[in-house]
Amino acid sequence: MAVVEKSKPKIAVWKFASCDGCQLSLLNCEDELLNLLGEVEIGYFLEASRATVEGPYDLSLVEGSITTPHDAERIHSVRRRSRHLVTIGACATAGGIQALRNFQDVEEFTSIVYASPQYISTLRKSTAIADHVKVDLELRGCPIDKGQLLEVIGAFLAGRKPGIPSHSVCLECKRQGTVCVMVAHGTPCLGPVTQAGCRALCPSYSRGCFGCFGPMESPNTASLSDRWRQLGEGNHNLIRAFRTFNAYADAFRKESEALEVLGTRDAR
Amino acid sequence: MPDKGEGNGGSFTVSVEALARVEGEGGMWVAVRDGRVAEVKLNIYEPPRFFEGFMRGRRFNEAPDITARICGICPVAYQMSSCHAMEMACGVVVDGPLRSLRRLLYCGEWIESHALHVFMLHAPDFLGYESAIHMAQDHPEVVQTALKLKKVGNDILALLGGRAVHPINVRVGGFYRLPSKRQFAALLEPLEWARSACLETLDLAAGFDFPDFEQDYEFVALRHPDEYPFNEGRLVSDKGLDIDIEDYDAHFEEIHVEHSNALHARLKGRGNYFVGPLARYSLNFDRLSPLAQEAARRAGLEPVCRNPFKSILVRLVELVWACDEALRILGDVELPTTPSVPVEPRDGIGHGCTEAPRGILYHRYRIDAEGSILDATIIPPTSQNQPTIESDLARFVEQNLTLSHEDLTWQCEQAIRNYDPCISCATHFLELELVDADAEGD
Amino acid sequence: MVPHPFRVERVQRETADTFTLTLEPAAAGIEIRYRPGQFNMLYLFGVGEVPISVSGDAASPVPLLHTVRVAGAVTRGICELGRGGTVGVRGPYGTPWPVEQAEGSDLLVIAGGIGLAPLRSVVYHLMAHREKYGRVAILYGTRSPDDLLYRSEVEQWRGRFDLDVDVTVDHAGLNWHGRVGVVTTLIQQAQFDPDNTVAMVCGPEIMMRFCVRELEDQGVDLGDIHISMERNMKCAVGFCGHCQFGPEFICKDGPVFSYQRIADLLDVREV
Amino acid sequence: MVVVAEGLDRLFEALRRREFTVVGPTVRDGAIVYDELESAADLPTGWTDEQDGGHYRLERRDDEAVFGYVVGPHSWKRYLHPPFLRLWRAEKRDDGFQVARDEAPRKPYAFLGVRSCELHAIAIQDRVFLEGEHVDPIYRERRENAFIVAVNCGQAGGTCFCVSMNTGPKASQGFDLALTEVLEDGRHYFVVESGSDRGAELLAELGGSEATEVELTAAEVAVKNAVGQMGRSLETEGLKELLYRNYEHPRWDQVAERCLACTNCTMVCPTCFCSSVEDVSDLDGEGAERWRTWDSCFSGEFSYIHGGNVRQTVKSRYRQWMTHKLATWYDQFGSSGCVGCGRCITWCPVAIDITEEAAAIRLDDRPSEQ
Ligand SMILES: Cc1cc2nc3c(=O)[nH]c(=O)nc-3n(C[C@H](O)[C@H](O)[C@H](O)COP(=O)(O)OP(=O)(O)OC[C@H]3O[C@@H](n4cnc5c(N)ncnc54)[C@H](O)[C@@H]3O)c2cc1C
Ligand code: SF4
Ligand code: SF4
Ligand code: SF4
Repeated sequence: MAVVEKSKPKIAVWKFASCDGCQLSLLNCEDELLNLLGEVEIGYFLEASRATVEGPYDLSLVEGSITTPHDAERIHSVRRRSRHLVTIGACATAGGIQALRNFQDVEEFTSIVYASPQYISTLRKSTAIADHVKVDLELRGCPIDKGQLLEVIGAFLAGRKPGIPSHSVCLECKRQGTVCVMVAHGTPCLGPVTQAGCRALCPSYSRGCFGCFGPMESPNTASLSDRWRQLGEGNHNLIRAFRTFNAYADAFRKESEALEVLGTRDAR
Repeated sequence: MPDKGEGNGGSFTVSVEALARVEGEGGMWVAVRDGRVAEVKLNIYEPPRFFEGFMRGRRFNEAPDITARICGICPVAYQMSSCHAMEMACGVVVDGPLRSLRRLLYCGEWIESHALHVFMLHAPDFLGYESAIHMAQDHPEVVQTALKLKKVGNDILALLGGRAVHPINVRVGGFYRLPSKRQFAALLEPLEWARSACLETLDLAAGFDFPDFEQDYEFVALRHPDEYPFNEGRLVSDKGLDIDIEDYDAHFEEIHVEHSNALHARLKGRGNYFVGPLARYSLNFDRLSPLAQEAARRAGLEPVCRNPFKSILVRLVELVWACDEALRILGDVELPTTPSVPVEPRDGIGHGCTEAPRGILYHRYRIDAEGSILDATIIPPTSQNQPTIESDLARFVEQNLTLSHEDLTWQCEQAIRNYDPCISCATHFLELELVDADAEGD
Repeated sequence: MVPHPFRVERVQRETADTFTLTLEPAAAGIEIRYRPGQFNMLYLFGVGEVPISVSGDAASPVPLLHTVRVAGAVTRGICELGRGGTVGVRGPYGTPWPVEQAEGSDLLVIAGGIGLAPLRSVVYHLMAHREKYGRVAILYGTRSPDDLLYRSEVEQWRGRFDLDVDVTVDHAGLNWHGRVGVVTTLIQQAQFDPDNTVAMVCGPEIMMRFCVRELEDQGVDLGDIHISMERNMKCAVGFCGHCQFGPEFICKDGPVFSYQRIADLLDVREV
Repeated sequence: MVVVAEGLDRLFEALRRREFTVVGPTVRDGAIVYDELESAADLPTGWTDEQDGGHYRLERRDDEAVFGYVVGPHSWKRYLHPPFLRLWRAEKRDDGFQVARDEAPRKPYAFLGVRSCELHAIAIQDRVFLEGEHVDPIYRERRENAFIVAVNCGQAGGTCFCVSMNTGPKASQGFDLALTEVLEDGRHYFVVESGSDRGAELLAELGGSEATEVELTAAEVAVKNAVGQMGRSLETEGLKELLYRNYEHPRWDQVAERCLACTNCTMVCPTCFCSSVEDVSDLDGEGAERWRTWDSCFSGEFSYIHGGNVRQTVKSRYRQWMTHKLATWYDQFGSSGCVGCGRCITWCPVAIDITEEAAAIRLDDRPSEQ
């Protein structure tokens, strides 16, 4: 058999509206970064390099949400140049915290526009990448977990299916032996409806999960809302809980809208 | 040489569409006409994210988590400024060991952020590489040190904050849970290594070629009676400013310019000013630990440094100091008995100003008795430096018209990177123009 | 429970997405003796492990034959290995087809699509012991002519006077001159004595359900109908729990079950 | 034998001398959990727990009872069938790959404070991992070497129903030592019984005295009290058949409206044994590992086969779980899969109660049409 020098897969990292934290997670893989650079070629990663290599790219990691007409165009060109496209983080998979604007009444928002001249053009809504182009895999989290990022890249290199589970935070929480903050402390927690991936971080710091990995595969948000109410949380607290970093993820959005319909009676 | 004017009389532009090795998205554009710089734009097209807008109506204790998302590079700075502001609004002071642990957390962020910038974003400019990735081929050991150093910072963040990016363990009033003594002790050895690695690197970096570029900036930073500033102090400058942070508004203003999605900040009636490591260092040299002072001198730095290209040295001095400070805190911290102090909301206004790695980060909130945020103002360091960056560019280009276009472009980029600008931070503000709904979608 | 490395000696393309691999143990002393209908766990280095039935002749366990259809990452990787590649193998697992109990009876071997793979061992067995069985019919259906497995081999079987071989496709192409229709129609035409027949059925669950209904209509006892089930499987030895089907573990109580044993469960959705 | 409270220190010493890693109850994060212990001082002396559906609170007792609580969120399966386990690592070779098992020798465990229901749970997992055609070597190694110090329950919790399941509150077998704690008339002592030769040998080192009639009676009374305090009960008569004929009962839809499919009940259950394997690879492709992790029938991926999940609805997942515990388990392993410890009730965030669900179906028995 002829030995063919396999060329290294080209990786690109793209940024849309975001905080840079998810792409920083790649640079935060301190122990693995040099190994990784031995296996892949960084084709485009502006945060790290001024050199760029022409596409097409084998794997594009896309951070950030679409908020401007220009970006709505740009994402198509990124898609065209990418064999595989993986979105990284809550902004790219659900519109991010900036999707809170999506709930604002347009009139209301325009009314707080300053008197100074406007030079910004922005879309009414902050939307997920998948609302614009086909996405091969969504990596959740605000920010993503670097272990999961490495798993995705490693699986891509090995040609396997990445082990990115879609079950709840609870499963990870219990595997680790963390004491349930909701049952044992009465602390409201979104863990049961939130997708795992963070190693159940917040409960391990005695804090309720606030849902930064977005909804799990079969989120029963209504049942959890009932439970929070029993713990003394008013509807408006619940609405805020579902409206943070994944406010526009389907299940969370629907729950917050349903709660809004219920009214914002406060049990506090 | 291509499209470059012949000598002084030429007209040309230097532009970079997308700046690399900075956080966020921006470009630059310098127009030279007849040998004079006619126009400079630091074009920040990073889309705005309207944080101040949707902070309204949120609860006061959500501010640390939400504002952290303005920036993935310096989330702790946002968490600290917002916590301090909220605590001031609620009339609570977090003191003693909890305060020390906050400083420790901040050390972690400084170490991580400075290590990233010094080694991976800035050093390649001095050594002539496109990136740390390219540099790694010839100098793997430098990149290894960089990564190891970054990791020391991130380990502090991960232990005390839960994770490096957007820590989850910071709350108004303190922390959610405290690590154990044993876990803290595990940080000692790596920090000692980090401190000596920074010292060595400083000696090395002192030998870099620095353009001759001393500028007469107005430096603005916090100043504390006995500490190198992190969380607290008065706002001072070398041109006579000396105010309480509550008076920020009376002295500073933000304006909106056409070419940028970020606001520009100015000192009222005086204009541009400079925040960040150079300012902090030059205004607080006497507050550095003896080891850091000594290291600065050895690297040939005076107690005041006005050459922004030397900010790489100043960052290294701050790295030495941050390791020193972290070790000091770990050496004598008594674990607090509770991870936080209770904070009850009340009707009020709070200000917070802390030293992010890139300079002062100011937050102001008005909250009601229920703890709802009525309004929020957040002024990050990069907005404050933007006018200064532009004036640096103008002067730098004027001084270097003889360089090849390619070199000039690269050095202009470097002049911007001197500031370690964080563009994501700079574009968070309130104004919003909605384009026609029909233009939405694809 | 650790996979043994086996070398790929040959890859035979069966259809566009299905391949038969011939595997030899990489080290001496490893031999996997199995019975028709059992399966192995095939491991692709660094990618994953999947259950695959043995499709060879149980009487000569070396080399080992597996027919694999590309479904996802692991099966694709295995099919792409090529000659000289390595797969990990552990097994055999599961229950076999009841070829011994069926001696003396008529035999219906009914396969749909890839379902012929685990039944090919049965065909080998009964060809070797043809005298022990009554009438034997092999009924095979696929979606299209392109999906037929082991084409030339099936032709050979067809050529034997002691086997009734009947093939049908759901959708015929231009070059297809055989039967068109679902496999159940073949049952109606097959020759067998309902009171003394053992049926072995393998294919998609829905196809098996229809076949069973037809066989029942023809008077075959439910206890004489055997089917092979598929469920998610991680360990293949009853530890991981994934393959539970009511009280049954598909990996150790199955995959081959007498229909009677699981009939009730098959009627319930999402067991 | 009767051993005074200080005898616990000697118990630790004796176990330490035999090179055991002692695992037992301790207070952490507002609950009594199992962890490696240094000394008797780590035990939850003076603490108790208050339990109900979806509710657990650690409370101070007004005495110094060491084992005056019920069971917490942890169970011994954490040690016998750990939540994360590397099964092996393989390295690429020219001629394929080579697999190496992890065979690091480890110190055996001594489990201190094992309740009767938990002994039954361990026996149930023994049937899964040791008594079938295949034996799990990892479980066997941990299990066979473990030294078990049982504790008889002197009080029952709000979600306990071991009496219904015939699994407690008194330990009858499967232990090396069994203690009954007595606090009475200003005295604090343990009545200790040995259940094995090595137990008897160790007991001799604890410096106890022969138990008097009075002491034995006091211990008996303590356990009897627990019998009367069961917070829950479950009618087991014909339960298996009941569930088998009610696969299509509307109650499953009702419980699915509340169930979060969060997996907590399966994680805390001392008999639930399901696991997944994860194959991981090094970035450079030279090495690969297989890990085994706890998994749950409540997750969608659990039942994935090409083309979709077999159990799409939460209804089918809850039904799978409960039917497994209370019905199919009998056919698989010859006993109930539930020991009545009540953990799944306490730790269900929305307080779904297996006893209540079973009772509801019994009350409205609706055999599905065949
Ligand atoms: C007893 C038995 C015998 C089988 N015999 C054969 C055979 O002879 N030839 C053949 O081509 N296929 C056979 N299959 C099906 C084969 O196991 C699946 O196609 C394969 O697992 C798909 O894996 P994948 O990673 O390529 O695909 P993906 O769809 O990416 O699957 C991901 C994972 O899901 C699980 N999974 C998916 N589909 C199945 C399935 N049908 N059964 C069990 N687990 C699944 C596996 O764990 C797999 O790794 C058999 C299945 C069973 C249970
Ligand atoms: S526990 Fe929840 S909020 Fe906390 S890090 Fe994990 S997913 Fe995010
Ligand atoms: S099913 Fe519930 S009560 Fe029964 S053993 Fe499991 S956790 Fe305990
Ligand atoms: S029964 Fe309770 S603990 Fe179990 S999955 Fe449903 S909600 Fe979670």
